[in-house]
Amino acid sequence: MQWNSFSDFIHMGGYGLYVWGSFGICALAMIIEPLILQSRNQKIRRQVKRQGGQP
Amino acid sequence: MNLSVSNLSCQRGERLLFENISFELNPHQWCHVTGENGAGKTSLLRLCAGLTNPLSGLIKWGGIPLKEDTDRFHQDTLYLGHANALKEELSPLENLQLMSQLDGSPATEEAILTVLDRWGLLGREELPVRVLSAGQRRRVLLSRLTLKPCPLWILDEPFNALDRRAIQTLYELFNQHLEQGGLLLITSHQAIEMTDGMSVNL
Amino acid sequence: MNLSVSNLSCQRGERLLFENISFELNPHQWCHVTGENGAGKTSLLRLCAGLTNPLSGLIKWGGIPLKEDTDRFHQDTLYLGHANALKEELSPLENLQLMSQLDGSPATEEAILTVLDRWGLLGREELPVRVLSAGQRRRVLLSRLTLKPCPLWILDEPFNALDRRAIQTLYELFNQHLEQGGLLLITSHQAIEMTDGMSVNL
Amino acid sequence: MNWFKYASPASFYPLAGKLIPYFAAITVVLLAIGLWISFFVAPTDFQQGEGYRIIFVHVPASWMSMFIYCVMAFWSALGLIFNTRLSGMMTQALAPTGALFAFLSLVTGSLWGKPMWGTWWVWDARLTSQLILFFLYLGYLALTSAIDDSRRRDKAGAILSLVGVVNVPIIYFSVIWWNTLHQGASVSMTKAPTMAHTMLMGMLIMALAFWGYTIAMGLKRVRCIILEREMSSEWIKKNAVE
Amino acid sequence: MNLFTTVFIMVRRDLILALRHKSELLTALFFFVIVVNLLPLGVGPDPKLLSKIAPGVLWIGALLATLLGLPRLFAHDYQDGSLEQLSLSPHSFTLIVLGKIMAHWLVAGLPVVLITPFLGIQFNLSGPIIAVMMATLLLGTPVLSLIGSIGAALTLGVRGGGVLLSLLILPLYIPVLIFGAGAAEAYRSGLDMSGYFWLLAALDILALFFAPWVSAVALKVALE
Amino acid sequence: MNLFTTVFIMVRRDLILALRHKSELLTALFFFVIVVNLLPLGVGPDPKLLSKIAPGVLWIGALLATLLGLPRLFAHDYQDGSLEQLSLSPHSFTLIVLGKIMAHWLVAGLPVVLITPFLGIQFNLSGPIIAVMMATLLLGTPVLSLIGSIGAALTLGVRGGGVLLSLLILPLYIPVLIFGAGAAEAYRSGLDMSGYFWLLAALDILALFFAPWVSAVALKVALE
Ligand code: HEM
Ligand SMILES: Nc1ncnc2c1ncn2[C@@H]1O[C@H](COP(=O)(O)OP(=O)(O)OP(=O)(O)O)[C@@H](O)[C@H]1O
Ligand SMILES: Nc1ncnc2c1ncn2[C@@H]1O[C@H](COP(=O)(O)OP(=O)(O)OP(=O)(O)O)[C@@H](O)[C@H]1O
Ligand SMILES: [Mg+2]
Ligand SMILES: [Mg+2]
Repeated sequence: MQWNSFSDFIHMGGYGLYVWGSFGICALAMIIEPLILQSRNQKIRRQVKRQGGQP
Repeated sequence: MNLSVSNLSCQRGERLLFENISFELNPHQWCHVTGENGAGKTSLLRLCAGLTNPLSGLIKWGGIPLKEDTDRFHQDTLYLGHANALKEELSPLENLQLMSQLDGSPATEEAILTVLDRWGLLGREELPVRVLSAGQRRRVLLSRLTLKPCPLWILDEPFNALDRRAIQTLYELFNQHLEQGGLLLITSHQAIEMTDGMSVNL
Repeated sequence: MNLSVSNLSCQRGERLLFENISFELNPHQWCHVTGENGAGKTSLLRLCAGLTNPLSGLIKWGGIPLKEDTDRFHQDTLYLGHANALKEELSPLENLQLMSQLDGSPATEEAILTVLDRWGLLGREELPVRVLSAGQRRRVLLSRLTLKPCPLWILDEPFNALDRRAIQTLYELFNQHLEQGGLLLITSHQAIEMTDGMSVNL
Repeated sequence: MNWFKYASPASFYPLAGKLIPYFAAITVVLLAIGLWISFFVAPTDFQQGEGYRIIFVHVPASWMSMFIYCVMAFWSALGLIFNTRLSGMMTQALAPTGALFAFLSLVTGSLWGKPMWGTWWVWDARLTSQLILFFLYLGYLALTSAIDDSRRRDKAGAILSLVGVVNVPIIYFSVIWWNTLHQGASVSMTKAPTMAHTMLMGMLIMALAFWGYTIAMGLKRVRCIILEREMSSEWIKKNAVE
Repeated sequence: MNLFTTVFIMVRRDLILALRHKSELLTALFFFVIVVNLLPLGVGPDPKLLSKIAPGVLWIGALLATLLGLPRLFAHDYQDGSLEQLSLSPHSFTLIVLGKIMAHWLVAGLPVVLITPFLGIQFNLSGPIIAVMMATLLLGTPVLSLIGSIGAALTLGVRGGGVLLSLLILPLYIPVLIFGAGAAEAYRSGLDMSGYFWLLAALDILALFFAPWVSAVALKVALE
Repeated sequence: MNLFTTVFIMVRRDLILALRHKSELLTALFFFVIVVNLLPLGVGPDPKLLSKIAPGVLWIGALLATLLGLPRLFAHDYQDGSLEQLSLSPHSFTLIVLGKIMAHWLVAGLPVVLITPFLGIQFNLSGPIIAVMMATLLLGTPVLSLIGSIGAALTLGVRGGGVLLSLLILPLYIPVLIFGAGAAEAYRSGLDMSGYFWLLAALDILALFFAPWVSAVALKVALE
């Protein structure tokens, strides 16, 4: 374990912005993509129900 | 308001298509322009719609030469030609919405749906025009007859590609329009099953 | 050689246009495909011309399924659709010259001029197609009927935009073609004034 | 086992539905382990300090972006040869995720480059070819989204991705030659000198996590596509939307 | 008819048409991006060289991206007969044309302005120069669309129109290019660059007043 | 049907169409000339700089000139129904497509090769480099037309086709650009450049065998 404190962890030896930026954007992408897919799925399901009568 | 055409001549390229055509069209009247293929019917209609300029002669709408009050004339006429003027990527509904706005008489969605229903296009109102059949496109175009209220209709072969039922619908519209004091200038190679028309032969 | 269609179904987008259509067309026979606008006539003709693939069913020409001997089938058929397939910038003469070469039966200039004469286009053979009238373009297209000798004609609304005289010429060609053992598959919203045809209603 | 049975959307749809939770679970577990290694096990690099930790997302994302393109080409070939409908849907289901990884590779790479090289971007061979790969993805996405007839979309997409995959190696090598000839770039990518064991481990685990993620997303998206396309067919009306 | 209504209806109509497939908006942009990115592949990766020629290249890219969409500006409407119908509409035809031009700029010009920072970074341009580039592009691209519309109208329905159009229009674009790239150059040399901005603004106003009207006249001729 | 007859008939047909208005042939050329000439206006008149970047810029110009004509390659025939008729012709469709591609190269690619010496002189390139440029362009431009035809076929009838086409095709053009511009650069640095020629020739052969066939398949899909 190389971190003495939490702020050390955030600071990342001066590279905080870049490291957290990278991990952050990856995390963001990997959260948003499933959400978009989920809403697409729900939309299409509603459509199927509407036109198919009973699900 | 009447349309009067006097001594009209038209030249395309080197060819003189017709000379000294004169006629007058009054409210409640319709006129059938006849002639062989290439006689100049389309050319005459485009002249009357103000799209091209004649070699000589004068066209007046309500007594005023066309070029002198184009705004009112455009308000008062509807010209439908050989081309459908539909956007292939838009649905019939969207096409008619945009067109009615540009025609200066925005129509509500219900109004348009009612018209589309009359033309048997309900259920197709959301499809892109690109996938419609030749006759269905023509029907979309003809829907404009109902959506733009105006006295003078100039129609170039409106029956093309239409089936029996659509032609019937069109006749109903014609009769209604004439009764209400409209004028109708039309070309068609098929006989027109209406009475009391005048005819101009090129 | 005969054209046999068995259990043909066609789907466009989400819509099933027709199901289990079967018919057989033999030499000297003609068949009128009828139906409302959007019934699927054009779609059926395109299937029979080998332009699209059916959802299910089989089309055979001379007993052989279309896809198995496309070369011979293309040699044996002429399909004329809604579109004119003319190059706007070329003259009727040039258009027909190029087309006859691509059809595999190059025609001489005289041969083409004779045909154009028959269609009343003499004097227009050097104009670019762009300036021709709607009916004249259609006439140029129909000239191919005489220039490509082949047994199966598939014609989608050939009467569109034609005047009386041109329609008469077309009937003459039809009769001649059928007498010589040809086959004719045709759609038209106008009644066809020939006897002994079969008809397929969609 | 009859593989062709699953080539039909109707039988693949429920199978995909069953598989998704497993892959999702695997992804979450591996991500947790991978992140733990990246931040708490892997030591500080003596040259790059803590900045190098970007490698744990950058490299897996780069790998995935290249790999997914190959998988897409594989499905495309399958689709063109056997004429199965599922193949086209699989290709289209994978493409957005592939594009996303290509994008992430570019962004994390630039975020790495700024502290290391002092610039967001250099015209290095690897960076350039990655950018081109991203363009290829965009081309695929643009083409498929512009065609709305599904049969045509499948075939056009398949042709494009195969043409692309033939070109990817050509592009890759041409870019390398281009870059070595000119010798213009002042910096070249510093290969991590001796890749420490733990670092490799962390990268591999993160890569596996991305794998799981890709499969889960692919399956999820393919289910959406199947539903959209077969909306009016009988089997969907009967049982798909419980 | 109200002035703004007409323009608004047309802008809306053309945007709807352009956005029918979202890819269309993005592709105009990506053409710009790709063309600009081709340059290093052609001339080599030397960063000094690249950052020197970057402003000029960005401007040429913007020129070409605008140009690429121009043939479509009126051609589709002409072919399917819509343009004829537009000319028969009771709305002023000049305003209709203006609406079409504005829609073209929104689809082809504006995205180019907005993406510039990213390309600037690729070419190692400094922040202030990027800002100057964006400002000049924002002022200059409307002129490109406006002048371009005249060319598009003149070549309508003429065979080979697309290429002929480039031939007519590119020479007219040269002043915009010179002022636009000149501003960035002036900034780099520490010279005063406000002159360039005024010139671009003057071109904007001039083009806004005349281009739609000239285009409308040319279109009426094409329709005869 | 005979292989050469088919190709010959198609090449002849498309050339007749292209030459109907002589301007069309000239404009493709002039687009190239103008784009290349815009560069000095954008990046400034420094002759050293210009002659350094000239080969790359000439190549990019050639790329764009080829690209400009591509949307028209099949689009006109598609719209007026001719393409449908061509696919129904008893001639081999792949050969018909090959004929169209060759005609495109004759109109768009060949003139670019032939005008290169004049542009080279403008940029102060030496005789031998100009010769190298011409040789690589002669080898490379057919590849551009061939690969481009695939893109043209795929985007046929698709909305926004023209720009979409650029997006699909420009990345695929990159190897040609690199080898082509690379050869001139190698010559200048005194390196061996035969490798580049072989690579271009290999691309030529590869594309000649596959591109017409792939395009024909894509066209059949588009026609369905
Ligand atoms: C936009 C910028 C960048 C892109 C597109 C990019 C792309 C890639 C790709 C595609 C790989 C995988 C290659 C392979 O495994 O063969 C990779 C690996 C790697 N990248 Fe980057 N990179 C970028 C920036 C950087 C920067 C700035 C650094 C470090 C200073 C870096 C360091 C590495 C390292 C160390 C590897 C692993 C090498 C290996 O596994 O052999 N990259 N990058
Ligand atoms: N993607 C699609 N989704 C739904 N319906 C479609 C789709 N594509 C085509 N159609 C429908 O298929 C039919 C095509 O018919 P086709 O062109 O064969 O008609 P037709 O009988 O020739 O009509 P006409 O007499 O008007 O020429 C139309 O009704 C059209 O609405
Ligand atoms: N530049 C030109 N040179 C010579 N003749 C021309 C030129 N432009 C047009 N024409 C002729 O003018 C006529 C145009 O006729 P128009 O389109 O008005 O005919 P139409 O009566 O509508 O025919 P259709 O019934 O076929 O629609 C055609 O005969 C055409 O050949
Ligand atoms: Mg007419
Ligand atoms: Mg039909």
